[in-house]
Amino acid sequence: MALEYTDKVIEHFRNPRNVGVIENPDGIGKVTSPICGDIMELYIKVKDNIIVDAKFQTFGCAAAVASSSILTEIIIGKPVKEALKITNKRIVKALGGLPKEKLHCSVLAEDGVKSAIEDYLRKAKRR
Amino acid sequence: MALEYTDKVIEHFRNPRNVGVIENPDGIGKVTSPICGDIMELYIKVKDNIIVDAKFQTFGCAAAVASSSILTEIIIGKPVKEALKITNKRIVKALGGLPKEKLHCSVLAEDGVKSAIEDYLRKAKRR
Amino acid sequence: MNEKFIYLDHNATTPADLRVIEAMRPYFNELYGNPLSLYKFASKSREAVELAREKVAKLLNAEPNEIIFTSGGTEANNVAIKGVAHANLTAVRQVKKRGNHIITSKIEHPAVLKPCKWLESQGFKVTYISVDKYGVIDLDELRDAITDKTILISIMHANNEVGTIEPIEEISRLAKEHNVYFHTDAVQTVGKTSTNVDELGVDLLSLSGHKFYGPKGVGALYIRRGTKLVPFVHGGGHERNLRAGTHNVPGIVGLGKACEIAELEREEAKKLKRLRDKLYQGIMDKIPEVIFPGHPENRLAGTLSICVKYVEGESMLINLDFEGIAVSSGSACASGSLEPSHVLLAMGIPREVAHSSLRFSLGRDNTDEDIDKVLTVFPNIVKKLRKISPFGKHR
Amino acid sequence: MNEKFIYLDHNATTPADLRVIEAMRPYFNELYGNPLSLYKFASKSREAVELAREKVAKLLNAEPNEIIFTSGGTEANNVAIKGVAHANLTAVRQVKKRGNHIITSKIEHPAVLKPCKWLESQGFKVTYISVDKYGVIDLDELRDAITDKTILISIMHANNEVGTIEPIEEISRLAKEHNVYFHTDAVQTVGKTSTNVDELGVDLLSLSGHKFYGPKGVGALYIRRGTKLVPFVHGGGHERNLRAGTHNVPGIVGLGKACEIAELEREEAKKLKRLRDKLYQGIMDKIPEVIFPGHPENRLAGTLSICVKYVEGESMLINLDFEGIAVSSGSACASGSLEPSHVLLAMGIPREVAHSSLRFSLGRDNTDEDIDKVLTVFPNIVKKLRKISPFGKHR
Ligand SMILES: Cc1ncc(COP(=O)(O)O)c(C=O)c1O
Ligand SMILES: Cc1ncc(COP(=O)(O)O)c(C=O)c1O
Ligand code: FES
Ligand code: FES
Repeated sequence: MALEYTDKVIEHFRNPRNVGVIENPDGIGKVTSPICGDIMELYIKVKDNIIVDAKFQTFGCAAAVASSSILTEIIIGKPVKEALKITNKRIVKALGGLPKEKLHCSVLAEDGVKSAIEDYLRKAKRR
Repeated sequence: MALEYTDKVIEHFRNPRNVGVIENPDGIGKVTSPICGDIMELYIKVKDNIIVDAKFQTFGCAAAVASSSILTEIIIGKPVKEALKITNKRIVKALGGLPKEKLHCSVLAEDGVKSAIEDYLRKAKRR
Repeated sequence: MNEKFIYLDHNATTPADLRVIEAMRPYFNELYGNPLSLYKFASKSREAVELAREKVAKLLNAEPNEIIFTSGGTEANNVAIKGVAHANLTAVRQVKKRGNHIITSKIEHPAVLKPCKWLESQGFKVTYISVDKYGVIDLDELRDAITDKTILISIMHANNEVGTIEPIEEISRLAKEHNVYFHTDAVQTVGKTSTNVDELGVDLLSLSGHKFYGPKGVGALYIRRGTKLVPFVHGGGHERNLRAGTHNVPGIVGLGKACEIAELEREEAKKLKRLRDKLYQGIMDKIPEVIFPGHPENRLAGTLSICVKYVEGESMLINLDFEGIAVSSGSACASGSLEPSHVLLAMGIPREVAHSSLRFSLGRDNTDEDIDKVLTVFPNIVKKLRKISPFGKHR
Repeated sequence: MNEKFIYLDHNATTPADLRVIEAMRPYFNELYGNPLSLYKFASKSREAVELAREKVAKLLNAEPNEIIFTSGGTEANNVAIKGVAHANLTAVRQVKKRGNHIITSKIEHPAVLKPCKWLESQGFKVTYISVDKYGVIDLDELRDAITDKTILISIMHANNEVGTIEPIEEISRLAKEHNVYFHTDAVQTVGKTSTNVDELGVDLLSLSGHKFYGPKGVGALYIRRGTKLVPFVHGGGHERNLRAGTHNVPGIVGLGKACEIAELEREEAKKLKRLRDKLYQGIMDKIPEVIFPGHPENRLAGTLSICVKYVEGESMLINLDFEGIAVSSGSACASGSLEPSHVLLAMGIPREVAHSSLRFSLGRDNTDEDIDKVLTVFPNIVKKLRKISPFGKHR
């Protein structure tokens, strides 16, 4: 079925925030959607348990890019613990909705932040 | 399927010749089409083995009426023996053709003349 | 044919309303996008299709997602009947009930009878219910026919030849009692009379655009939410995977418009009934030995079926044609067929009388003058033809 | 979107030619008769349908009575494939050969694959032949797949996604040797390249109006004289009993006109090829790491399929859309589907690369300026998207 994206999705897709790579990140999430095979990489920088920077690279559809972009906006400035609670529903809401067939793309972003924080926690433990 | 009648068919259908009944005929043919159940009645008057008059009544489609009408034109003035040889092909030809689905209607006319002549011959014998 | 052409065959097909044509126009070569394409240009086509779906739904008092578009009434019937039947063969979960028995009637359109016959050849069992002399389904026979194996009842809303309206509400009660799907071929009623799917109580309902001033080549099937059927035309994922093929966008838009217009013209049936009754009265008065098949009350407003004893139908049709009057003998689909109407025979009319049938079906464009003209020329035509008839002399 | 809109998705659908619309016009509400009705008014509709049939036949070098009209390419495929298959189940005399085995390819349109899948669920066996890296059918595999039970081979004439033209003549020789019917889905070639049924040697050929400037919602099936198949849409006796339903007269007339115009515009392919090659060259020159699926020579003139590594297809599509350029990623029917194109996968293209695909399909209305515009904006779009891509950094 053809898709209807909200203006917000399109806006974030066309002007994605925080694209790129962080050198020496505190956590990296690399996730693949089990549904479509698309890929997201999320880099985070953490200071005093607060996410102070986040950057992403996504190979995926417009919904995936927009989800990634808005996710970085949501998590920057948030305590790690809170960021861990972010669900794809939250992302969908922030985007003003996603077509049914595209809900999994927001799950990719949820998985991305979880994976990045887990990586951060693992590394933090080791230190 | 819808039907295409020749002008000749239509002309004979709209202005059928020799419609009616002959009082005290020399032969009567009453036939029913085995295909569609329609009915033709043909009356003939014979003098010196020549058909001098013929009249018909037909309950049937336009093709049947036109076949009946042209048949009477063909047989009037013909020797009985010759009239007996008239086939539906001859009638179809005289009408300039008939749609495939309507060939049986000309057979009704052929059957009509055969039946009328047989009736005449039967009666003639008895006399 | 210099005089006004009088079209009295609206049950065969209708002209598209000018508003319908106007609504379709942009979708041929301006907004021509494929509704399923992803770019913005195509979403205009998609929106047009969805708006049309809403309009169809509104006329039926259904939800838009209960409507799928087809290429006409025939295909809608095929989708419904074969779709329910095959859902029983295929691994479809939650099929209402499994079985191989279908019930329909003896007076259905070929677009229902032929799919049923085909299913018989594929191992399904089909019962064909009788009708009374008015063409009304025998409800007792129907009740008795329902078995544990019955999965579908398909009974038409109104008959195309004689106009009789069937007791759909009663049938739907029976269907519900026995947990059987109920489909109605409403091709002759949609846009002409009320077809509220909840009042009718049907699970599936077929309609066709060209029968009510919409375009030819487009129709729709109402599928009550939850009704399980498998696709008939297989291909891309159009129409909820139930009917594949690139959308006929102009046609669909035209169908939607026709539905919208039908709601505006609800009063029209009154006019049709008045004209039809005038025609009926005139024929009664002027032509002896005519019978009028069809229910005297529960009947489509514009339909008048007659049998003119001793005269064959086609003969009358052709003579009327020469007067510029278009009518049909039986149904258009059966034209050229040699068999007398299966509908009239099922109503107990003798073969030779059934051969004498003619159908007048009135529409939006007909006037009092049209009826007057028919009443002037038709009695003479009958008189002339009866002279040719071998039965004629017996009167 | 103030600038000129650039439509480069002609394989999805085309605008109806103005001459087509003009030809259709009278049949909506002037000559609206049902072609099967008996009065003179209706014979004008009938003649229009038959004239259209002649035009379709002419384009294919077939006889008019070898053409039946359908509601589109999808239905034509369903009629052909299920019609031949079911002729083997039903009591049809003189079926060429009895059996339950069908051969098709891995790159067919869903309108062929889905009917085949459905037949599998009904007990038929289907073999899906592989293609090489250009998308060309493996003739050896096809030869080996034919058994005593094979009743039908269905291989498309040209693929809608990559444009590769299949070796139809060779396949038809194989089919003839083994006394098997051969159907080709020519929806993407009719009106664009030669589709002479005798040169192709096919028994059945599907086409669809809206792919070559005809109307949506109408198509046709060529059925070589003597080919035995049973009806698919059951109902009245329209179209030689093979396809029931009131004729879509305006649509059929439009299809006929589109065929006539296609013959006039035979030179057009040259223009399309030139523009397509220009686009190809420009992308080659300006964008690194692009691959071009499809046969380099034997390909539809207007089709250019590309995979832009590291960038997902829909992303490019939406960005091009914002520049007023309409293209597709894969096929319209599959849009929104999450699976990468089955065609590209069958050609051996890795999943992630297949996810990077875009299809440009050119048509009559495209100009050099259109291509220039694409070549101006597209490289920047790719650059921008590659920045977002996690694969991008690896270069
Ligand atoms: C009752 C009924 N059902 C079905 C149909 C078939 O509709 P269509 O010709 O649009 O396929 C018709 C008319 O032909 C009809 O009158
Ligand atoms: C190769 C091919 N076959 C069949 C079809 C289906 O045609 P239609 O959408 O007209 O039913 C299409 C286009 O959608 C196609 O490209
Ligand atoms: S479809 Fe893969 S991320 Fe959206
Ligand atoms: S159809 Fe019966 S005589 Fe022509």
